[in-house]
Amino acid sequence: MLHIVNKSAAERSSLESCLRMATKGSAVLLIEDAVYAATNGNAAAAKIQAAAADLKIYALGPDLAARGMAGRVLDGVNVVDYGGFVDLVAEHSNCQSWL
Amino acid sequence: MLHIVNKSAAERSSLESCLRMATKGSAVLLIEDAVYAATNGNAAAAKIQAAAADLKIYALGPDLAARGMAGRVLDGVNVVDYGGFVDLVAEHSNCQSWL
Amino acid sequence: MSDMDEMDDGSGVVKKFMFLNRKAPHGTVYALEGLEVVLITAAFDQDVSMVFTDDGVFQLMKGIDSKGIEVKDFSKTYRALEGYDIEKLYVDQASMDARGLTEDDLIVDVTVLSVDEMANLMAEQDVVISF
Amino acid sequence: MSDMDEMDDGSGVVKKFMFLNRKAPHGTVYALEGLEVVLITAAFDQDVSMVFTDDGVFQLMKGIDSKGIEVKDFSKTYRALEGYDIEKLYVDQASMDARGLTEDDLIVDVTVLSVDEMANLMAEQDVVISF
Amino acid sequence: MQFGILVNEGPYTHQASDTAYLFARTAIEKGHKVPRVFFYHDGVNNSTRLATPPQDDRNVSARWSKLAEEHGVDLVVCVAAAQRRGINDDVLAPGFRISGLGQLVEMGIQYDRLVTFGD
Amino acid sequence: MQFGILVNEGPYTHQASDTAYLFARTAIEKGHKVPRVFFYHDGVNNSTRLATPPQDDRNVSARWSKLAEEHGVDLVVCVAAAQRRGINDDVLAPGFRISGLGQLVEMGIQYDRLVTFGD
Repeated sequence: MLHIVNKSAAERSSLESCLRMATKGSAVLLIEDAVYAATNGNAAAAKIQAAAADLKIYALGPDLAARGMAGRVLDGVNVVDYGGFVDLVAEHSNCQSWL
Repeated sequence: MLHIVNKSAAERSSLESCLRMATKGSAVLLIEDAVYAATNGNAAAAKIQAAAADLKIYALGPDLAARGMAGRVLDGVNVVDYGGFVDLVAEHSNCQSWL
Repeated sequence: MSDMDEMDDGSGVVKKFMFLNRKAPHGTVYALEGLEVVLITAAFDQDVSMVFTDDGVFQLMKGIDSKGIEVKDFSKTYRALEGYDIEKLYVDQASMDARGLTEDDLIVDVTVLSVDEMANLMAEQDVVISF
Repeated sequence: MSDMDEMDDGSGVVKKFMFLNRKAPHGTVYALEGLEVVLITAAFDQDVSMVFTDDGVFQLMKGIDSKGIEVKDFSKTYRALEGYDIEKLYVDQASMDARGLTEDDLIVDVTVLSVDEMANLMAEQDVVISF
Repeated sequence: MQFGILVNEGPYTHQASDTAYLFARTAIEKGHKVPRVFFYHDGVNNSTRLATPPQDDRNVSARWSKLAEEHGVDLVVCVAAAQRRGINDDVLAPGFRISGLGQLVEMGIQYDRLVTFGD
Repeated sequence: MQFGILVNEGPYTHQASDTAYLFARTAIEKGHKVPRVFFYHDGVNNSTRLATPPQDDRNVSARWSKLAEEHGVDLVVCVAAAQRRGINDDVLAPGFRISGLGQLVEMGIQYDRLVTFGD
């Protein structure tokens, strides 16, 4: 299953809700303001790195760049473009957007 | 100063941001989904009760009733109606909505 | 809602639809407009589950009185779901606990699930729509 | 923006306006539309402070490249604020720390304030508008 | 006392416009003045006369119009925000007018309080 | 593969509609099909032809219309949500049509994936 999160973990609890319900081996894609959680020095970084042990974590590159964050991505987070986003949806049998 | 918070503390960080910046003696009014924080058993109740030592905490009664929460209000929280909301704005020299 | 009784897309396919309700009522319209989608989906004879988690559990509170905010109370609609053959209602135990709620506080009978049970239920769905 | 140079409501009153920026750029429009209000307020010769706290500090990041999301990059507008006599720019130390940011990461010169300093600054304003 | 009100969200999706309306109506009932309400961001969507909500629901723009008519409240819609979102003079409900952000700043300068409602 | 897309937010205030558009366009470029996009909640506000955003900004409804024209994407606006928010046939941009929620459910039944974009 693919989980999609689009809000900053500093502003909303949706990342936390997502990580609580994502089963081992599933994928989490961070888009829009959610990409901040996948950057060095962010308060949510430890949460993401702990989650990366059991989940595949992705972040949308164009959203990172639009926020000046392209050079700060955490180790273990896979950066994808919109094509990669489409591939992730296609590769997983279902998806959930944590709005 | 009057601080107004309108989002659930379980969903957003705005209550926390507000409490961090509210100076001693100022007032905090919880409206809309923010009223849940002022109810018994809610995870944010301890935060509200701790804050009530230094701040005056208010909750909008019609919003509590609309959520089935009228009978669950924490001790130390003052319930006001829309008239009381208007009075609070009038009584304080300025206000800030933590959107 | 008799116009919904016989909807059919002609394919005969039955998929598992989960509606994940995570928002409190009244602060936003998602709870109300979400109910509209659930009712229509059931009219298509799909396998519908409604899940309430995070602040979504507040949608099912007893004793809602929305006259003071001059907005319609739609909470009784949850009681009518059974009449549309929507019988799979689940709430998240942890979300109930974090809000000091028990099943007695809710307007309908529900099945309470652990996080692991919720997660597994979600993973086996064909379509998940979240409000 | 020369049409804004001579705005005047006729009263001669100068009030303290604080614009409190709490939202990240691009995910929502508040940062962009908030800038429009700040510029107009300065044109009325009011005493304007801009404060960046919580995710609002991200508005001032260097190196923003929004071509990939096909949205306008407005971050250079912050550099132009000085030209409109908007010189009181404050950021919240704790918000910077929680995001691993230092002043070197920001596109403009700012004054870094502690929580207590921010709180006192806010309390002395006539008008606070938050985006 | 004179209150200025800023509404940053549209009708129905968020409670903000409802709360702002009830605040304004109550303030007027208590003898205060609400000379102007300013609609910014998605708040401009409150101003359309084309909305036809279900009969058992409130009509958000119509009750703003009624407040304007009965109490002389000036309902101002931000022109820049309106243009982005498809609100123009052809679709405005009674009592609304489109103008610039200076009208918002004036509320802050001239009135005793400015209260914001939004998401 | 066939993707259905659900857009729950209006243009400009939230990035959701932009992300949905870029996702849809990219999916089509990669050879997938996007037979229909459904606009619900404030998402119905994407469908107005009256928006005139600044020239240096994107025109959200116009580029949805272009996608519909070039690739046959069916842009469906929820009738109940549209009525609440003042969207009707008179203001629809090219390629959009107003219909019921059944069109959303059909996407879930008939397509391989349903992806939601919102606030």
